[in-house]
Amino acid sequence: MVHKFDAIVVGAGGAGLRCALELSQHNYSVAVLSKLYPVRSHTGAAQGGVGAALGNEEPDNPEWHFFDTVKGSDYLGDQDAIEIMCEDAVEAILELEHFGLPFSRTPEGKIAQRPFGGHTKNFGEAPVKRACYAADRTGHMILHTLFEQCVKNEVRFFNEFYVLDLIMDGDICQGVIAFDLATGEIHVFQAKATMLATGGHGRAFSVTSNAHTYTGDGMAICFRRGIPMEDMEFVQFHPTGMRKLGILISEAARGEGGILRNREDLENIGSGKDGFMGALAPTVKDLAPRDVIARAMYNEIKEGRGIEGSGDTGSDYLYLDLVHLGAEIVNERLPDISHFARTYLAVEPIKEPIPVQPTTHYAMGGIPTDIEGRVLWDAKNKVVPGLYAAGEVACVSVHGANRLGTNSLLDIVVFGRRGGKDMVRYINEAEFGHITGEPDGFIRGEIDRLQNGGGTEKVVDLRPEMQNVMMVNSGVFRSKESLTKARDTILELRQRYQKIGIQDKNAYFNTELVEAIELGFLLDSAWMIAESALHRTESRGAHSREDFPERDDEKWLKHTFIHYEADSKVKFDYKPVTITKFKPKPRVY
Amino acid sequence: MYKIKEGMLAWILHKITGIAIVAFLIFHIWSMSKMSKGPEAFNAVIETYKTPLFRAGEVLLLGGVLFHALNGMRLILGEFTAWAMKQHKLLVYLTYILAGALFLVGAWFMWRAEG
Amino acid sequence: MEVTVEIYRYDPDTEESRFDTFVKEVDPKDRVLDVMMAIKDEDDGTIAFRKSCAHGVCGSDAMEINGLNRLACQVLVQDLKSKRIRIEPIRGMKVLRDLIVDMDSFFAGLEKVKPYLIPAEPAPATERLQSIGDRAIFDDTTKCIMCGSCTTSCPSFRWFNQDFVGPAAFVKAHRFIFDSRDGGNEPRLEILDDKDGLWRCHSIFNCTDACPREIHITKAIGDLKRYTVVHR
Amino acid sequence: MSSRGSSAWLLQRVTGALLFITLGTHFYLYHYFMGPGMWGFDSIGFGATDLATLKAMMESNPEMAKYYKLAHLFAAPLWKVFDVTFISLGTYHGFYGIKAIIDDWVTHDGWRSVANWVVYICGVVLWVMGIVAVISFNPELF
Repeated sequence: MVHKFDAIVVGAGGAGLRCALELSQHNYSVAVLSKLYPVRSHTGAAQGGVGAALGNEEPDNPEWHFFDTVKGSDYLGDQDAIEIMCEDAVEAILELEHFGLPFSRTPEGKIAQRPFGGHTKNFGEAPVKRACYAADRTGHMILHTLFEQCVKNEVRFFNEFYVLDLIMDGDICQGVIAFDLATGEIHVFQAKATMLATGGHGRAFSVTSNAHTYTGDGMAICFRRGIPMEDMEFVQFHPTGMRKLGILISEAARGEGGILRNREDLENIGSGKDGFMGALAPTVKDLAPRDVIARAMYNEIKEGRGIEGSGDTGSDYLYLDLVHLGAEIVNERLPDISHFARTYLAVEPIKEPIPVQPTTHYAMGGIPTDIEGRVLWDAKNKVVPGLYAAGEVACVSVHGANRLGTNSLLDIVVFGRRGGKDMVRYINEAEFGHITGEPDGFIRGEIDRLQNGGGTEKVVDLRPEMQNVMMVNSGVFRSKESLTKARDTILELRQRYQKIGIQDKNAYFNTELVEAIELGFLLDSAWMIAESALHRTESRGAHSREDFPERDDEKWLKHTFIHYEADSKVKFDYKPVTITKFKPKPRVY
Repeated sequence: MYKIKEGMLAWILHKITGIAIVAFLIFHIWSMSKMSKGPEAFNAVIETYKTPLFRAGEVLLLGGVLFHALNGMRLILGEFTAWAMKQHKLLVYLTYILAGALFLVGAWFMWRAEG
Repeated sequence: MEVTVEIYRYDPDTEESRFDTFVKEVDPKDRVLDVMMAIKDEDDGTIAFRKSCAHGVCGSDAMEINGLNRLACQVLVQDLKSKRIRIEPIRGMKVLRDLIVDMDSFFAGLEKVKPYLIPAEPAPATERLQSIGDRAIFDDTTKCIMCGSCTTSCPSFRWFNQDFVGPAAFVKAHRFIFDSRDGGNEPRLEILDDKDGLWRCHSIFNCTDACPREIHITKAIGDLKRYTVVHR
Repeated sequence: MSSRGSSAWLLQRVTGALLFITLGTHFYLYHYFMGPGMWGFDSIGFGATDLATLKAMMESNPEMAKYYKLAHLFAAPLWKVFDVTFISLGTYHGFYGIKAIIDDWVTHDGWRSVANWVVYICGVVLWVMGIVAVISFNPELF
């Protein structure tokens, strides 16, 4: 089946819906394709808040936000993009409020704000209340509010349509190929402009806060089509995942005063006294950026100060202590995470500390775009006409080497909106192209191979192997040795993937087939992560090389672009970091 | 089969007792209109009211009416106060207990009264 | 511990349904979703069900577990207090395959109540002000994740009539009607006061019990009933 | 207030609450008073006659004792008003309840309206029967 729309949005999370909303305000036909129902998107799992220097609770300033984000990014973020994001932030948040988002309120009735990791006043002086929140369901409320507005504007949704490929006419994107999960049919969607907002690749790792559906689809689709990926080595590990499960305990828990405790600190539980972060980051303590805390936690565990004292970073853990906050704050401002702790760990956070360990959380890298969301062919800013990307799948780059908490939700609303605006401009000028040949031929072949190729390898064997090798060897700490092992294992798994076979032959809701396709995308993402991490011989932000522990601005103050060359072969090129106001400095908190 | 929890069982009983009461209401008004036609008609109807089967039915009806009335009050309370909504399980059990207790007293009284 | 898992199967090609039984060794702290994934991985890859976030915030995996609507990712095996786990699709909506039901009709139903802010006044230059108290009135109903557990647990919907607007849509309506910033109640009350609207709620509390977000849905519906009586 | 569903819902609650009181009174009168009890409402002059006359009549003709009691109540204007109210509340609440059940069970629009009309007509007929019985009862025994 062939469909024709002026614009197509792939993915119905915050970035996709914000973009669709922008497009729907004009007289163009828009379709949103998602492999889920929109409200199932992972934006809904974001908890703590969305950053904007509204200054509702105390004086704040977009320039301070700009500085914090640059510093948080370990100076790898492009400062022109960051400045735009921090300045657009105020308007974007007020707009969300106007759309009906039920923010928590200050006593004066304004949008309430809370402190968050890495956000400070006056260029690093002390923590500042910048995260606008709706209890600990900020992402949920953003997702639902945007969906509601799309419903109001009668946006056309194709739910459970899994986009598997781009339609390229030479250098120009002409739309996408999608697989209808309900019927197993392949659909061709022709469009003048296509927005990819498909999210990250957290499921390439074994412990993750990400949804099962977070499988790096958009990145792999582009990579296979010759579009490079930017800064793939930077994967954020969130300090406080629930032990073993990886389910996120929002940074808001520490924003409200939660403290991390090790084994030597057990008698201080409930006292509100500083924990080990007090000594490591004297100004911001437990509100240091995520990379800093995740590394500190790994070190605590490695040195035997984990709660079990085993030194094993895989199974040992630390405590997040909320006891001193009291029942009122825990129940009213952190209701969801308290509920998680009770349900999954049988821990009552008002009385006991919560066992936590770092969990794979966010992809800083992704499809390279400019500040209008246009996808780039190379490090020299050559645009892919008709193709846009926003949100976690994209790399603008505003997060650089490490994303600050609350900036992901900000990223999706700011750049979803900007992308939408530029798409409107582009649609106005562009004509529909010609689709020649069989644009869906490749995908039909792939699906046929998976379903009827008689392969003997199983998804269930390959997937955990990939996830474990990535977690152990391409996790919080990395080295040449570990990354080589990760890369080689992934390449081997990619070979085995060619021989995969599935049991389910049914056309309707063939979830086994979907999982096999997702695994293929994940393997590509994992490959790019391992190769890029191996390539970058320095430590910066979330990328910590034990063999290169220092940041190396001389050699590495630049973005890496990884290109697909051939099976098991990639090549790199580099793009300089845009530096406007803040010259790189050592990063201390 | 969906599990029948407190509120649902109370709802089913409310409907059954409601139907039973309406059935009796129809009979009752019909017989009453006959009774009012004079002493002979009255005594003829009274005879049927005195049969053991009818009297057993009447006692059962008392149970139905008590439950329906008290459960109805619970529902009204629930629809008008947040407190009753939050305590609905407790109130369902209270309804059973109160209806049961009143039924025992009333049934004894009725049986004795018209013996 | 060893559990016996019975999973509902429906084949859209043959239109036949059955239960498949699996005996699995599980950890009591496993989520039912974990058990189902293990069965899919190890025993039968053809079982179809939806899943995404796996911690109760996306609403993909609502199903009937041992006779009650639950999210499979939110129920631990030990919570069931039973060695027999029976898993069925949520009822009242068309089953498309195995545990997957048609959610399109569910979402279309929600749209009836105009589930979006209809501003009472044009937007000011800054945010609209709303007191902490006004915000608290509808806090509970903002938690809805549209999983469908409530509506499909309600006898008025699943037994009788799928035209019934249903608890999920009432929750959405409540979230906007009691939002001090909203001014679009006329069209919503039209639907709520319809023959298939509020009045077919009989305070059965199945929805409240089924809600994975612990929204007090029956109370919200009570609020709407009183509001509708006063404002119509 | 329109007559869609909201007023009917409210009326069902109001009649329900009033029935709680009127049915209690009815039970007391027609089961306690008609049975062994003599003392209560009549002693403050709500019956058709005074208690002494009633007692004398009952003793003179034991066969007719119950009928006299009934007449004592039924013929009194106050209890006529009460019974008319009670019958109206009861038939409305009861038959509206049946209609609510039909609205749940009968999904076909045509059948639903047929069933509702049957219920409506039955309700009105029964209500008229009851009212006529109460109003027309005038035996002049006393």
